Amino acid sequence: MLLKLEPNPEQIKTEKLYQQMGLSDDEFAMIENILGRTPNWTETGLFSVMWSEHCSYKNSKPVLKKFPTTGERVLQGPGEGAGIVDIGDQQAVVFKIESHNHPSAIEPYQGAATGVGGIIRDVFSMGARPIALLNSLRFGELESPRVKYLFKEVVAGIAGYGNCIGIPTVGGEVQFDSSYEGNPLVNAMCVGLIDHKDIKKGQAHGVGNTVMYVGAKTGRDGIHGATFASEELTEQSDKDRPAVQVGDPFMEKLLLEACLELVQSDALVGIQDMGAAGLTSSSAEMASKAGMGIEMNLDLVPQRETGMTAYEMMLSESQERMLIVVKKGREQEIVDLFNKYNLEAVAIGKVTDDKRLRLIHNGEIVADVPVDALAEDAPVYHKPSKEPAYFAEFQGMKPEIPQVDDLKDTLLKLLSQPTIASKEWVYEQYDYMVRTNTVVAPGSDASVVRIRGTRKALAMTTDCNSRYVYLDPETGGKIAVAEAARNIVCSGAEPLAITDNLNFGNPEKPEVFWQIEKAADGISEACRVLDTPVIGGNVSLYNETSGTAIYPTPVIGMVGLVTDLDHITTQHFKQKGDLIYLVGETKDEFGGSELQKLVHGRIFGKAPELNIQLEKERQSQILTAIRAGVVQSAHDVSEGGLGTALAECLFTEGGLGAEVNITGNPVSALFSETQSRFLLSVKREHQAEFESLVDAKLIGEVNESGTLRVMADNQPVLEASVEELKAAWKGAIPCLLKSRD
Amino acid sequence: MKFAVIVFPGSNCDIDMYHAIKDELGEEVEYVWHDTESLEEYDGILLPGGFSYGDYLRSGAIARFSRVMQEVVKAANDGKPVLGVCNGFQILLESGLLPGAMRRNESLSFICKPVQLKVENNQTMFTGEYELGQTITIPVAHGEGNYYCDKDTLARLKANNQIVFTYEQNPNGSLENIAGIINEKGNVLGMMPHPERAVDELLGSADGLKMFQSIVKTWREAHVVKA
Amino acid sequence: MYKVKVFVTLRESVLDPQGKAVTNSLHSLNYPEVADVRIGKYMELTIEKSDRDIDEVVNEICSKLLANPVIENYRYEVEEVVAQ
Amino acid sequence: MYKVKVFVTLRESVLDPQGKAVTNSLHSLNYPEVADVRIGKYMELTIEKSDRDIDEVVNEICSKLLANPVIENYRYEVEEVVAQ
Ligand SMILES: Nc1ncnc2c1ncn2[C@@H]1O[C@H](COP(=O)(O)OP(=O)(O)O)[C@@H](O)[C@H]1O
Ligand SMILES: [Mg+2]
Repeated sequence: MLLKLEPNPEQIKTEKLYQQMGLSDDEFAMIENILGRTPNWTETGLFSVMWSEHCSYKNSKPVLKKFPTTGERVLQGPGEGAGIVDIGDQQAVVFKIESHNHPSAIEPYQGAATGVGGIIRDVFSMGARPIALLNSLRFGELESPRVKYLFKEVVAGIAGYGNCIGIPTVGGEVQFDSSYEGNPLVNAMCVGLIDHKDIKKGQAHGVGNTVMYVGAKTGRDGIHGATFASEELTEQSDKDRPAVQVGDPFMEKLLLEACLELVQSDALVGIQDMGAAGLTSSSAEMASKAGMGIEMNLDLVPQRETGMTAYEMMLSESQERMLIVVKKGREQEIVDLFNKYNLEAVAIGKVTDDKRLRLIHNGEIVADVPVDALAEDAPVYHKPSKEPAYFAEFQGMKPEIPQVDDLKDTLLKLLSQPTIASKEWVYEQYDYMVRTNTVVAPGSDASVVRIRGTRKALAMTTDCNSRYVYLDPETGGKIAVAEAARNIVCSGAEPLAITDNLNFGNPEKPEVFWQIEKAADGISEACRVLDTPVIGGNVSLYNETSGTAIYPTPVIGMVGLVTDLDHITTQHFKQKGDLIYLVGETKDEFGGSELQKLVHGRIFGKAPELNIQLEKERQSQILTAIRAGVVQSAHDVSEGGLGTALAECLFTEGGLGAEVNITGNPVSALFSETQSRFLLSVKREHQAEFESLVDAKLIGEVNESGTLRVMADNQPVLEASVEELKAAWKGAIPCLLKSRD
Repeated sequence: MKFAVIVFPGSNCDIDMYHAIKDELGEEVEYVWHDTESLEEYDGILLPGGFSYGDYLRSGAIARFSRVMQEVVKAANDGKPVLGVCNGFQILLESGLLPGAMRRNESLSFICKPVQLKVENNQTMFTGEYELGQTITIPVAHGEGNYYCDKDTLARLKANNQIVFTYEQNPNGSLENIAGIINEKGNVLGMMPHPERAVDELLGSADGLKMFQSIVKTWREAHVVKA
Repeated sequence: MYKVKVFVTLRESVLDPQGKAVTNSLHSLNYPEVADVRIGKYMELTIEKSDRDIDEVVNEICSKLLANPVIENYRYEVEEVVAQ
Repeated sequence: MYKVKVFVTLRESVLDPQGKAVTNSLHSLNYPEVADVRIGKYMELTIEKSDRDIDEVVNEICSKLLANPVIENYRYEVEEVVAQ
């Protein structure tokens, strides 16, 4: 068969072909220096993917260093497939978030689906049983046919993968803003459960141990820019063009069950998923982390297509594959185990002690490079950072209260903003109940999944208001963490830790890098004070459309522990006669608010302030009250202010209504987005005990009027039937999707 | 009474079915792999939901050829209760144990939510504990639950009182709001909604428990007489 | 070796939700001339020569697995190809 | 009036999980001679005559809606029919 023509080292160097793979002149010189010679095509490919931002964090490392990553409960921080936190009884929770923004912009269904598949593998590669999925999505305004298409397909892709594999998708968030028009964000988070004894690492220990390939065959999927570059050189035909990765959730379900069985075997030494940069990153990282080398014979790699080159095999991002290291001599057991699930397991190499990654193809050594150089020694860049002009301008603005003529009409409009509106259209497409542990389904603050056989449960959420982050990255970063924690606490759980997904624009722009740094500062401070270390995360940069960056969007995924099922609390009012309390005073804060956007069509000014110490005090008071059994419902006040929060508490069965009193400017009272506020309801008989535990202001009472009535100075200022509020809130997204393009 | 939960590659509600029987109903239950060659030792056969073989081609199309399906047919012929839920129902249709076929939901989207069902026939071994015409809350979670059959089949289903559950509000476009049907002999029931997800108030509803209790009651009565 | 093309279509009497949805969106994309769309499956099979008759094999495969006779019809085309 | 048949197939190097599952199933049903199955879509469109060129219309429809050019190819056949 005809071998494909690959450029030789000389050509790569003189024609600077490495640039098309994303390596700079300096980086290429470093590689030559490391190797003591010019790399060949395959080797250049290995370095290009391992030194990419995605794998090496070369631009973001200095920022990630800021994060607090340790804590009493942290069993595994950043550095493995996913982080792990102790939850007592020899059990632990494993979780991580990951982005698939760019693949989803190109092919939204498959991009989103494979994003879900990838994050699930990260979790079960630790030995954990995945128990829940969440996601955080951003799209342009829900107006153009393209945005509607992206939105529909992304949701369908997430549903398609998660439903088929049988892991409930229990929560997430979706926001719409024109800054995401051409560059949607698709972040997926997976939460798993593990017994301490089953924790596995991606490490290739033990000279002579066998490296095995398990799962789907390798094809030419997802070999990106690099292959496009080689196209002109080799005149590959259309059918060899790099292909979009297509997910096979059925295959992954089998792989998941087989790997969880494998974890119980003492023949297993190490396991890692083949995610980005597939075979290259999994082998180099496993060897490097263990201080070892790996030698692989690529002829043995299961291949889906004919005539694949070493370069293609090493860079392929075919899905549903894992690399494992097993004790020498025990290979057959592993093959049998995988065969039981109709899966392939093939020995393709061995662990060596020379700390090199050596690849053999067609009887020849096609690559021989130090593993640490690939996995550890990527250059680290301290990008220049510069405060953008807009920031000083926004900071200098006087607070203003947007002009509102009709409070009721404004509330109805706010409830039908797609960012606030009901996300039922989305989550009804997700099987959020499979495995019958979902106690709080999507639609309340955090979702709650019980742990069978115990009284414990896990609360989980993803959050980020990127408008605040844009106006003020440091404050916005803090708010993102605080808001996630509010959601966790309102559901009756104690926040444990976070995973973060840093979605930003091009870091080469000093103004964007400044946003990254400041947001990281804010996140770090909030995590320190709230005692929620960062146990892992993901960075996605270069999110831009025609030169304009998205709003900086550091998505926070947080997990909390419910120590007793009786503590589980939802946001909805429960019964007539319960007292309604507001925690926290309200200021005139409209910078980045929904009302500002609604009235002005854009956002400006200062982000709301956040006192993180105060936040912590309030959260712990509320959690104490919930655990004491004196809270009927708890909801944080966020986008759209108190008015929106009240309406959301009423969107439940039973014809409930409420009457509340407000003071001060009604527009601020109802729609300001001042932070650290909570809306609680309490049974009358618990009034005294509740008031002794929480600094809160009694503002009204739940009734059965089916109406929300807001009073100021004994005069009704807003009166609306819950039915009409609910119709606006529920109907908004389906209506926008149906409206003629 | 001893139940078998059949596990196909890609089943994913097997565990829910198992726990419903073991923890909530309190009966004996085992997982049975798709290549099993005998179901002799089981008194009731449960085909759970999920995505057998990824639901590729058509849901249930590949699973119906599993080795164990020959045994399921045998169990059905022997008069044992056979319950197929969601993907289990689709497999029963593909295998011909129940008439009709499934199309994609009218919305073309997967739909997951609690729905209200009307009990149309409480004279079966699966529904004896319900009142006739009772409304019960049971979740659905499917992408292909849009039931279809031809006119003659529909007439027969009606004539024999084989339509056991209907939707109060049709979520998927199903013919005549059909949510669950039974075979002529009365021992093979297929339904799209998931009774095994409705066995615990903590998760929203326990209305599905009566279905399993009905099966056990009928079985006990038969066996007390025999014994 | 044979290349077999199989066409699986919904029976006339069966309502096609997908086809209906596509027709509607074509209308809203301003193609009023599209009166109807029916969506089926198109499969390409590569079958090695064996001692079984190719038509027999294809008919069996189609009626057993590839099409569901309750709602679908099938037809196919066989082309013999010479392996290179 | 035209009857248009549209064939949508996955591009060659794109993974076809369905085809793979069907191939495996046919092997276990004892059809070892089936070497490969690729599954695509087959659509039958009824299109009224309009002043737009039929090929133009069909190509637009296919590339906009019926096929996803990132992972799929399409081809079609047009047949003119005389309405009865
Ligand atoms: N924003 C972040 N915050 C903290 N840790 C991070 C962040 N981004 C990445 N990490 C950590 O760096 C490690 C490598 O990340 P990544 O390359 O995304 O993992 P994978 O190889 O599973 O794709 C992971 O342990 C991850 O948790
Ligand atoms: Mg990964």
